[in-house]
Amino acid sequence: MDEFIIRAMIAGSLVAAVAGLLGVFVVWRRMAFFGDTLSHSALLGVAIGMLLNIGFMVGVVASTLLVGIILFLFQRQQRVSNDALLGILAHSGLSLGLIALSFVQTQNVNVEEWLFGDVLSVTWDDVTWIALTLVLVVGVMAWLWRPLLTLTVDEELARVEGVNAGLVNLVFVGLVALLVATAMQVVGALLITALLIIPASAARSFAKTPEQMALFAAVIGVVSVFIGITASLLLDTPAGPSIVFSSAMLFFMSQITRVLKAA
Amino acid sequence: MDEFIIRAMIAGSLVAAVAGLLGVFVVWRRMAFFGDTLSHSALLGVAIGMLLNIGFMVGVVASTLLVGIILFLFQRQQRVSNDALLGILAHSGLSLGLIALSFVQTQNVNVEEWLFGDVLSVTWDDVTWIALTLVLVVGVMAWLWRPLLTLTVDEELARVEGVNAGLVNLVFVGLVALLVATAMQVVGALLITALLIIPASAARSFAKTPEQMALFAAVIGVVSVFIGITASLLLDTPAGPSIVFSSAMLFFMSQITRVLKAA
Amino acid sequence: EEKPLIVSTIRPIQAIVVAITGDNVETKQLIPDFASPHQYSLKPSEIRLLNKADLVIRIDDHLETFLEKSMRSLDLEKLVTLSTVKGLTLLSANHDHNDHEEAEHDEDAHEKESSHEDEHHHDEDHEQLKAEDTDYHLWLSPSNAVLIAANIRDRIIAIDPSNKESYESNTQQLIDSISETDKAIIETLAPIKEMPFLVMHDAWQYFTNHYGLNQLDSITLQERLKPSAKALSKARQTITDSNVRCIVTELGFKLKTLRVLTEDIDVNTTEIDPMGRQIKLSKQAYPALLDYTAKQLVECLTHTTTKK
Amino acid sequence: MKDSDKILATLKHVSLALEKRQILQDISITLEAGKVLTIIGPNGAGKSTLLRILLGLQKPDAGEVTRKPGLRIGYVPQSISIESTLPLTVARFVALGGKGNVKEVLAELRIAHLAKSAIQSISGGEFQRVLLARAIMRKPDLLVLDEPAQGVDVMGQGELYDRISTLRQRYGFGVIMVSHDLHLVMEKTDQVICLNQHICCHGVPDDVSRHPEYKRLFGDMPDSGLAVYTHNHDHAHDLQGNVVHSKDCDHG
Amino acid sequence: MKDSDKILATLKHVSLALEKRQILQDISITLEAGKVLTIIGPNGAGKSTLLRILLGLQKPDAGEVTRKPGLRIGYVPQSISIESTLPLTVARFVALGGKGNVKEVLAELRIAHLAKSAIQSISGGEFQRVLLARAIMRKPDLLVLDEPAQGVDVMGQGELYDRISTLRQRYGFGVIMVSHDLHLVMEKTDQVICLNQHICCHGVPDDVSRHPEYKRLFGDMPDSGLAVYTHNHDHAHDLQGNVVHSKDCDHG
Ligand SMILES: Nc1ncnc2c1ncn2[C@@H]1O[C@H](COP(=O)(O)OP(=O)(O)OP(=O)(O)O)[C@@H](O)[C@H]1O
Ligand SMILES: Nc1ncnc2c1ncn2[C@@H]1O[C@H](COP(=O)(O)OP(=O)(O)OP(=O)(O)O)[C@@H](O)[C@H]1O
Ligand SMILES: [Mg+2]
Ligand SMILES: [Mg+2]
Ligand SMILES: [Zn+2]
Repeated sequence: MDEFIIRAMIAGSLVAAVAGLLGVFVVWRRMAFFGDTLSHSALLGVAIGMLLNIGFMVGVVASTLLVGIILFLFQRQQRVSNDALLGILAHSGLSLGLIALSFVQTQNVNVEEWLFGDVLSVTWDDVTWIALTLVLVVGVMAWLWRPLLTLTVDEELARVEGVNAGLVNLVFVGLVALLVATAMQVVGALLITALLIIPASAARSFAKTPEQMALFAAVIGVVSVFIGITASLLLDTPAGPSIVFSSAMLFFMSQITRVLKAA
Repeated sequence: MDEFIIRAMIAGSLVAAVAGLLGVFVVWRRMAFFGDTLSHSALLGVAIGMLLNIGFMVGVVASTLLVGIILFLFQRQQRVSNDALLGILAHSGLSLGLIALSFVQTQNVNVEEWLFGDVLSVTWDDVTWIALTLVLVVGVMAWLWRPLLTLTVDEELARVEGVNAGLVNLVFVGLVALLVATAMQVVGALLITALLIIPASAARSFAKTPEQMALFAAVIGVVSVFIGITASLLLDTPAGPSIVFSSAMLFFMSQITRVLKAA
Repeated sequence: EEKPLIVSTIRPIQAIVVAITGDNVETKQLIPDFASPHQYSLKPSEIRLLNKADLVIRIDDHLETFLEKSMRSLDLEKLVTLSTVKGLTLLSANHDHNDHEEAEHDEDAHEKESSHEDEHHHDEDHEQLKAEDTDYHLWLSPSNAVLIAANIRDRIIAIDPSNKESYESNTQQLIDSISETDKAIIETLAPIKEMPFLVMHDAWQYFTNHYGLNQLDSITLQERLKPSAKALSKARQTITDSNVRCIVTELGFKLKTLRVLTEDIDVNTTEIDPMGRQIKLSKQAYPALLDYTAKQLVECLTHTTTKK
Repeated sequence: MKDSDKILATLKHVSLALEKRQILQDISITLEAGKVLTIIGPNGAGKSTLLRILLGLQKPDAGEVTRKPGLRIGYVPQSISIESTLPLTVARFVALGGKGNVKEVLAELRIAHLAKSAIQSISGGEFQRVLLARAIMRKPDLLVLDEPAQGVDVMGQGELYDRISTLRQRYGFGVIMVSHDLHLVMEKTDQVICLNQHICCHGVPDDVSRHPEYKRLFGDMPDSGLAVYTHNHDHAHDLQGNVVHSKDCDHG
Repeated sequence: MKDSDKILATLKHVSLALEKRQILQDISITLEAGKVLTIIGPNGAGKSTLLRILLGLQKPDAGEVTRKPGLRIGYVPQSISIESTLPLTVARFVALGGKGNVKEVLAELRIAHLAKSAIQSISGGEFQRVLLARAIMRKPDLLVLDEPAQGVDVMGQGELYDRISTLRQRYGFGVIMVSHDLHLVMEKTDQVICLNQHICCHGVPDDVSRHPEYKRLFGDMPDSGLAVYTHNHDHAHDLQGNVVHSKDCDHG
């Protein structure tokens, strides 16, 4: 097998597994569009990076953190729901980015680069880098799991029981941002956002516990990566979209299974 | 003043006003990313239209309707929340569209055309077309308002009280889809999605009744359009993003006002 | 024995490569004509093509942005980046047409350069032109094309010395043909040399610069961004004030903006494809691209406007 | 008025299992205009589920549900939660229920002062009254109440049952109600059903409270300090006044 | 144990206004280990808000809230709703409260059979027991209960108050509780506070129930069929046993 396929499978599986782990919380907390929001506002980072001449990456990381912090601050006061907040941040970030870009007099900014990425062109360096980030994410999640779950079930009850809601929320938002920012550059925002929510939603039909749901989500994600890349190999379709589409198929199958089981 | 500015102001205000009207429901029902979902899956429509050689528009309208119907069907069974459902539809539509496009070997398809649109290149024909659609939307909303509001407050109570939940939900989804599909081609998906949610969220801080919130949302939207286009004229910034950004500024100002009022 | 495989990224490069290689080599164009070089995801078959290729020829990693990643795992030996060709005229994307900056690459500079460095280095005596500020539609200058052809010839000979003579004569034919076309174009363009025209997206400055045409400020510099209301207003002002006769746009590109720009103004519009995708691939494809560009311009600038 | 006209809704042999657990088994009930039917039973007995089946919100696995065509229903669910981004006053919330005099109905339930409060900000007991106000304002033919007095203060509870009783006499609507307030319920009710997955016993309150199954379900309540109130009624037990016992009621 | 060690939490002169309406005014209370303090009062009196201030979930406009450092609190809120996409069994929900024997605690509250049910699917009264199970399993120093018996069936109510009483004696935790079940509450409580925006009266149950302000708030309840249960207690009224009346308690 070609080496690039192996790299793609490894990188894809790693991202999918960790996305499953974080994705269940993203779904429970109704933050489905968090990834989209980050990738949209990454454009602002790109523009700022160019304007200030500090390079892409610094700008992207800065804008991602900024979005995370604003989200965290607004979540504390509950007049705006999570999804609307994400929508507002996504669109204001994107539009501000476009405005800033219009002052950067260059032709070579690629707005869509962030969206599509390319899992097939992952390098071994990327794989290492992803693996390291993901080890970090998984490690923090192991520690965060219980308080985060308690918080997700009911925030007030959790706070009374001694969970530091502010800290836990902040760390969680930071982890998702880290995952998205890392994976976005490698596999594209489309793929990472989809892997956050689609496997998690599919897993809901089979899971009886939160841990099961996370595990199933990870498995479904990894399976999607394998199916998608294999399809891409056999049918010569673009890899990223094929992965997303196979996870979507798994989701729809899970829903049909559930309906049949109920009847 | 140039005529194109006048047209942009008229088209923008019309869209903003109606987006305010529908946007409040979009926010209340946690469907903030409905516009994004439609525009993402519009790509699928484009691809299908090209594959079957039936033209863009037919494909886009078809895919929009399809998304509307799937959304409607899934909403009835509550295992997947609205935002996750929208995310899944958006990403599976987009990826399927990309896959389909990879088989269309004809023409340069500009994915971003849908995203960014251009309010400055609106023609008088477009204005007429928008106006007609919007009259239709407003007319239907006048009839739909009360049952839809009842349903939004609590679905079961509404059903017991004789509201035909299925029909009302379907019509509402159809209206939003119609607005988005119409406006997307003229002003771009970015602008229309943003106008759906940002003014509505900003209006929340001042409104005491649902109708007030819709009215304020419409007003804030129209004001954003005027500020944005004026800024584009004076500061040489792109028009669409300027409109979105001014509405975002109004939103953040509304939040600050609220916090100050509370203190 | 298999023929060597040469992959070029976009149509104009492919045109030059085909002219040089004839039938001695298998050639493939990587990015399909329908796709944009800025946004493309490689399919597995295309990555295999890249891996299999003996030579991969591209403009610059700032043009074929999506390629950068795949290139990293590629053998650098077989990668040709045309923007680094010695002696090439490079123009700034952020420019004023009346006093554009030029920058040339010299020997030291691109020896230091490795393909995945973000910045190109220039000697002190040249004005610094940052990579992301460079306009990479560089193939539309005939003199650049000649240098590029020579460079490609050398690289091909390096991998396939056996057909050296054939490559050399093919290249000479191409260069001759380019200079002939060049001369013809200078004559064709002479009557319109001073006539002002506008472009919607600045893809032609290499061409207009080479022939000394009167291209006014482009309306929008960025392919992806919509012009502001101010820019549109100003452009409309410019059209009437400077008596602009023609507006040039890329194929199928921002037609609606164009419509707004030209409504109730007497001005011609024309579509030109800087990639020459509708020109049949042949030994003459590159000169034909130049010729086509010139004819479209002349047509647009000399025709009496059809509008009321 | 014919007898069949008085019948508002019936359930016949209704059964339901959810997630492989039997929730309701072979339930038949008839609701008549002007009558109050109370369902009592332990937690998890299936009382709320029964109401939801009656209302058409849940499909039974077996059995038949009929509602008189055009029946106006006022419903007070056991709990609902309202989206916080929706600016809605109490008065508006009530008005959404249908046509009617909102002010009057709020005043009647002693929550006139809340008319302009945000529906999300009022207290639990206040919300319960608001729900009842919405149900009553609809001038329903049938009132379906799921623990209507939940969280309502002591004064309010008595008042609330009194009011339901008065209104029923005034407008002649039928009432089906779930309640744990035995002492209050028994007084104002025409018929009682003890439910625990199936109907354990039913009849007029006096008879039911003397029934052995009833005692088994609710005990004699000696140490809870609560004596079931027995009112002195003088009407005859004409309507299904016989107390029926079907099966063993000791579940779970 | 010193006296000051027994003090778990205090509120001093706490006031709060929300949306320009006064909700609480000048409230001072002290919670002690091993004692049960019950707050009674009409709907909208500010009882839940007072608990939320005590728990630090709501900031008062004025006044001081102190909690003993490291205080373990078990809390049963008046209502919560749980995201439906979260697969969570009852047992797991309880276990999230902290360390402890989940099985035992579920059995004690007679909901062992629900251990594997989805938390979103159980009935109202069952959910109330689950909340209490979670609070108790934490082995708290202080139990904060907001209408814990809401929707719980008649048998269950008695049991529930009995259990709280027993556990308190066993573990010596303090309890603060809001309840409308006067008859049950009065029996098991050390101290009662009548709240209606401010503290109208407070003291031991017997004294409070004889207090004119109490009667004004809750009436003599002649026609509600409910007599306030007066138990025969023999302990002396040593701890703030005097009944205090401050201001006029007739609000809205
Ligand atoms: N969707 C569901 N899936 C599985 N079990 C369910 C579902 N809904 C209800 N149940 C179970 O059915 C039983 C009956 O529930 P129901 O709400 O009707 O009880 P109830 O009699 O109203 O109790 P309460 O007095 O506590 O309100 C409960 O044990 C509950 O756990
Ligand atoms: N966020 C808020 N904004 C405005 N008013 C509020 C808010 N929260 C509570 N209130 C009001 O404060 C008063 C006290 O509410 P609280 O929930 O404390 O009452 P309660 O004594 O617990 O009543 P119940 O017995 O009905 O539970 C109520 O009248 C309520 O309407
Ligand atoms: Mg119930
Ligand atoms: Mg309360
Ligand atoms: Zn270009």
